[in-house]
Amino acid sequence: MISLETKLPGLHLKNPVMPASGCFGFGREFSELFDLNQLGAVVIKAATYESRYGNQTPRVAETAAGMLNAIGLQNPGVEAICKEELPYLSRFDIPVIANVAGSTIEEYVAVAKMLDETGLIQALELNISCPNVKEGGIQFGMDPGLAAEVTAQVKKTVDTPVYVKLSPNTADIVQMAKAVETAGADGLSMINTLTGMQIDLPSRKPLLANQTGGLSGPAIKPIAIRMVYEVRQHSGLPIIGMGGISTAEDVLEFLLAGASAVAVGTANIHDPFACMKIIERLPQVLQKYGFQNMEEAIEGGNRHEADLSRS
Amino acid sequence: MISLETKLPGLHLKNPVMPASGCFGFGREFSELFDLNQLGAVVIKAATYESRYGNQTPRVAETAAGMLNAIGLQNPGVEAICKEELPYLSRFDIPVIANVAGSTIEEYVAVAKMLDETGLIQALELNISCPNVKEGGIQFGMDPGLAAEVTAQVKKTVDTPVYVKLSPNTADIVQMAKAVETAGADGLSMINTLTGMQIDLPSRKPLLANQTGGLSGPAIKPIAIRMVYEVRQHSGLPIIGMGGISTAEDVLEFLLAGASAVAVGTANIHDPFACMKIIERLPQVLQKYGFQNMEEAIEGGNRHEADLSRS
Amino acid sequence: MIQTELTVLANNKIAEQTIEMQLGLASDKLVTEAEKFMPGQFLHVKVGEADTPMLRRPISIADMDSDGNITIIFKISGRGTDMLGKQSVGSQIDALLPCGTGYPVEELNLDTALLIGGGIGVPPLYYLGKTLASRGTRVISILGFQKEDQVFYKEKFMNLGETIIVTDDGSLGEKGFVTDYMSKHIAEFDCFFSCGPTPMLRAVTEKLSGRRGYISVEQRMGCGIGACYACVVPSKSETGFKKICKDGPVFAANEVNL
Amino acid sequence: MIQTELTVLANNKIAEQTIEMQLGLASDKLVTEAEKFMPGQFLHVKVGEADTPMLRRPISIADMDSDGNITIIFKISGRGTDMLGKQSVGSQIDALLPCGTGYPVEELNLDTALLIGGGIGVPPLYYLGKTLASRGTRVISILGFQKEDQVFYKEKFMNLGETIIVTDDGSLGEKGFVTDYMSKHIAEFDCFFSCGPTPMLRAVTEKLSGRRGYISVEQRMGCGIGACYACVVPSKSETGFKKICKDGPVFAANEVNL
Ligand SMILES: Cc1cc2nc3c(=O)[nH]c(=O)nc-3n(C[C@H](O)[C@H](O)[C@H](O)COP(=O)(O)OP(=O)(O)OC[C@H]3O[C@@H](n4cnc5c(N)ncnc54)[C@H](O)[C@@H]3O)c2cc1C
Ligand SMILES: Cc1cc2nc3c(=O)[nH]c(=O)nc-3n(C[C@H](O)[C@H](O)[C@H](O)COP(=O)(O)OP(=O)(O)OC[C@H]3O[C@@H](n4cnc5c(N)ncnc54)[C@H](O)[C@@H]3O)c2cc1C
Ligand SMILES: Cc1cc2nc3c(=O)[nH]c(=O)nc-3n(C[C@H](O)[C@H](O)[C@H](O)COP(=O)(O)O)c2cc1C
Ligand SMILES: Cc1cc2nc3c(=O)[nH]c(=O)nc-3n(C[C@H](O)[C@H](O)[C@H](O)COP(=O)(O)O)c2cc1C
Ligand code: FES
Ligand code: FES
Repeated sequence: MISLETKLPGLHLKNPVMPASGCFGFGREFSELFDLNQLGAVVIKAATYESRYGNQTPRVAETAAGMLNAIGLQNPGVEAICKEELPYLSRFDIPVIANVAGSTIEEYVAVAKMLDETGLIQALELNISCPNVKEGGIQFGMDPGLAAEVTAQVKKTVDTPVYVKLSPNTADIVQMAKAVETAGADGLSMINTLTGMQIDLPSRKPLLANQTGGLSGPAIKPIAIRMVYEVRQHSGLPIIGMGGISTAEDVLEFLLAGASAVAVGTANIHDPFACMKIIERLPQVLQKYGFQNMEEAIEGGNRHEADLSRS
Repeated sequence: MISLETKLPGLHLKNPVMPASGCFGFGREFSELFDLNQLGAVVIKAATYESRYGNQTPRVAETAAGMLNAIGLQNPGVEAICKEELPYLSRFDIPVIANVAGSTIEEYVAVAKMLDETGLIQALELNISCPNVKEGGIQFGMDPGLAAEVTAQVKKTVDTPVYVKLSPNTADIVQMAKAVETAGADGLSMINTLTGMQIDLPSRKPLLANQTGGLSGPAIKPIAIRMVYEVRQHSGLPIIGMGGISTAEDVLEFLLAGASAVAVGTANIHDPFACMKIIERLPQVLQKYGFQNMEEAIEGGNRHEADLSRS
Repeated sequence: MIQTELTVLANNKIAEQTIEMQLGLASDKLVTEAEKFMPGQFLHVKVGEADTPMLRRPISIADMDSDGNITIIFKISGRGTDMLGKQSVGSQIDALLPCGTGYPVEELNLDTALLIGGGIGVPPLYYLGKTLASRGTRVISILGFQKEDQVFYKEKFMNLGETIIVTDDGSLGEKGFVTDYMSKHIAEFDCFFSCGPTPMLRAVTEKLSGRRGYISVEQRMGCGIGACYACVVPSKSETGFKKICKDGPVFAANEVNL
Repeated sequence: MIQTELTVLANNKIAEQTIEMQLGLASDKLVTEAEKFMPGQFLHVKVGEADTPMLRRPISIADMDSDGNITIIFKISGRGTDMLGKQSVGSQIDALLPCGTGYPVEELNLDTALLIGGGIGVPPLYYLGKTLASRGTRVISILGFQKEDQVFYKEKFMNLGETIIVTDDGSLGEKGFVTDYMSKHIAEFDCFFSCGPTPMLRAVTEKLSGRRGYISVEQRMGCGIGACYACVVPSKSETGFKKICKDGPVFAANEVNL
């Protein structure tokens, strides 16, 4: 049996598959369906300092091989998360990654600090890329200077490894990656959703109450793969890859592109057992394509820097 | 019977549906399948000054509800196009829009001038957004200053109305639109493809010879709709909307988002009769949603500037 | 909650664009589970292949028989319901079930219940009415449809008790809206139950404000299990939202803001 | 070229993961058209619904009967061919046809033809061989497969003339590659015809360089009608590319660079 073990800063994973932030709540609902211990890790819904109610409804729309969401960072606030959600998750033997959002650098720092101090999380994921709230961090995700600043400030404050979650809504993802790498990030999560919209024909206006929403699902996988591949050429940081993963083959594609682990988002929403199915099939898929373990797959991408200059 | 007529600078269209550049060649193959006179207009494959051979193969890959292409601007050069293709197309009673690409501002200007001087085209479309060749214009499409400069230079040289085709690979599409508007563009075409990649699992490397390719098809429609909507709020230029259109409902969605006409790309590739089918059904769809003519649909989007600030 | 393949046992068109479908559970073990399914709960159904279409569709339980077979009634209103309606007898349908919190029939001891349904809000009220009637409650139903072609289950509701059919154009039964015909029974019921489009629910709860009642709320959903926060409705008591797919779709009438 | 719905008349598994499918044209008018279909031409087939999967699949004409029915033979190698293989008798398949330029059989007057095929390159050679044989040409076939399980149409080719089956592992016929068995007939043929994976075509054309021959080239396609420039192959004579879907898939062996 092929071992799926993989290691990233702060994270010793039984397997490289974790649910993506926001698509798994705080794990409670899924724990009624299967044993969370089978996951590589859990990434929880974004935490902000105060509780947030999120956007008006409708909050989701269906698109071709994808969906739009504009949840708007609804969450009970970091204090409640530290008190109620993290202790619940700590009963499972899997790393917990806490997703952090904020409107100001101070908010990011304060939230990260509180999460860090619980001792119940193994990594932080800075969500500088939520497209669904004006003050939800995307301005940090579009400006390399701000991204570096928030990363540096959080790093100064916490001991837990910090992953920065990059936004694909940028002309130059490599520049963003390098900025947060220099600022001390321990790893990258990529990609968050692309900003999109759907017009409701009967009402003649945007279907989502928030007008725009984040596009996720298989539709965006080629963009995610390209970004992971590009960043891998120019940054040494380990990458948690995501964007449209719904099969074990997709996981391997991300590993070959340059990711060291992956997160599954939208697939959980149409199939709550998606992570389980992927984890079950992954060893066969690795074997089929000639890999004995995760390391080989991670190192296995035929990436040629020279080639890239052609593109 | 609902009239589908619509007018844009230089273009008096029987209906708002035209094939998108690069997905229809120079019309010859399609003219064997149906009467091109039924189209709103024809947009021809990008012209460069010299002939170009394009990229190595494979040049296309299939993705979820989309495809990647890296043709690389293969074309016989502007001279051959002016001599052989435009005279052929002039036998049809439809406007011809010539797509122009180049590596330098001088090349754009020279190509535009030659096309303009034939008197056989009704509009130029500046392709400052081809992601598939290093020197294919995308640098112009990512830098508002360069985009404005190439627009201004071409405008100075030609009489034909100039549409600038915007790239979605940017963090701020509105800024790009405003830059070319100020520089004198008569209209906008949007969007071109998003840069993507697919990894071929057996060979462990990018499937396309060019590594990256442009993502098109229904997968990208939500991004295109969002960009058209955003630009419509901030620019008075007429927009030829495109990105994933495959049904008459999609056309109406683009009109409500703010487009005045549309182009159909990838749909032609899987169904050569796509434009015909869309044009045939469009009157029914307009009627179903309560529109008597194109103008009502174009003006019909419930767009509220105030609302947008929320997003 | 479980994820399972249901077998299509029957597929009948019972009104314009309206399908009644009977679905069978795969195993006896599930049938035992099914006895606990409550009126107001729903199935979250996946049609098509893999990611096409992407999202599941919520469809209410309209009836259950003693073999644990589930009846759903749905209107063909888009791509997903169109594909669902084309499933032939014998084919398999992937569903999460039972989803959400239903009507608290076990806790209620009612003399008279008033059911007020509109369009595709009518189906869950049938299973509710049947359950209430079997517990000895007198059931009065006011059911609204656009026009005659769209009316279904008229006889079935009449078997449960007094039933008023209302159509927008008066092509069958009374003409107008359900809210126009509530006054007649206003004094009789202990508790009302309403399901239908949001504007109807708003009108009903307004007219019956102060009365004990339950409403079933619709919203576009993602996961259907309470994890993605897509399907919320503002709560009246606390500041914040309730999740329709988990805390609802049934709420006490004074619990949420429509 | 036309776009039409073809009716599946037969669907048989003839080797491991390999399907032989007979397709009928809808009208007599099309049947008349079909008489002009040339060996080497292909169908560009759309499977699935709307945009899933997105692109058409090119599949060669493997045979035609006098009623204008088309035989295709394909290997299940991915999503599209898998869906195609599941089409039951009676179902309809959307195809563009005939695509491309076939072998110039009408212009050739050959005594002896050597056909060299590999794997899924074998099907078009059958229709070619049959056509050549019917015109009085002696047909010698060398057909390569991975292993015994994958061999198909052995008897059919033997009916056309001498046939050498080669498998990578020698599990049926000769062991090795088709190129190992060409020398025996090297003096006998006027013209060779080869279709198969690019490495095989490369080896064949190298070994037979200077000899008159035709090869059929594969490439990932978009439109299949010559409009999108996806499917090119470098031309030997001019600097530039030929379109496989329009100028090919059949090229003179010295016309293109593999
Ligand atoms: C708890 C609950 C119970 C329901 N029970 C029934 C029932 O018993 N019978 C019935 O006919 N309908 C019922 N509906 C409505 C039903 O879910 C929608 O009609 C259906 O989802 C439309 O899908 P579509 O593919 O036909 O439409 P599309 O327009 O193609 O759907 C696109 C997306 O929007 C969603 N959507 C569209 N309309 C609605 C709607 N009215 N409510 C929720 N989501 C919507 C779809 O689920 C899908 O995600 C119920 C809805 C909810 C929330
Ligand atoms: C002119 C021509 C004639 C052909 N004739 C036959 C035939 O008679 N029998 C047969 O079994 N196969 C034939 N092929 C190969 C056949 O087209 C592919 O096996 C098929 O497209 C694979 O599709 P898929 O959905 O199974 O694979 P997937 O991997 O899911 O396909 C993904 C994409 O890649 C393309 N693709 C994958 N492999 C190939 C390939 N080898 N050649 C071209 N495109 C490919 C697909 O068309 C699709 O666009 C022919 C190819 C060409 C170009
Ligand atoms: C409903 C929904 C809610 C999400 N919420 C969050 C969030 O709170 N924080 C975050 O960083 N990303 C959030 N995301 C983005 C996902 O974590 C992921 O980056 C993205 O969806 C791409 O992956 P996918 O295509 O597998 O869904 C959300 C996505 C969805 C669909
Ligand atoms: C095969 C292919 C070739 C293309 N070539 C060009 C081109 O030469 N010039 C250009 O401006 N856009 C080109 N495009 C982009 C399309 O014109 C269009 O902007 C894009 O594909 C989005 O529309 P769609 O989703 O309908 O395809 C090409 C697209 C495809 C798929
Ligand atoms: S649909 Fe996901 S929380 Fe209700
Ligand atoms: S596939 Fe489009 S030109 Fe050949």
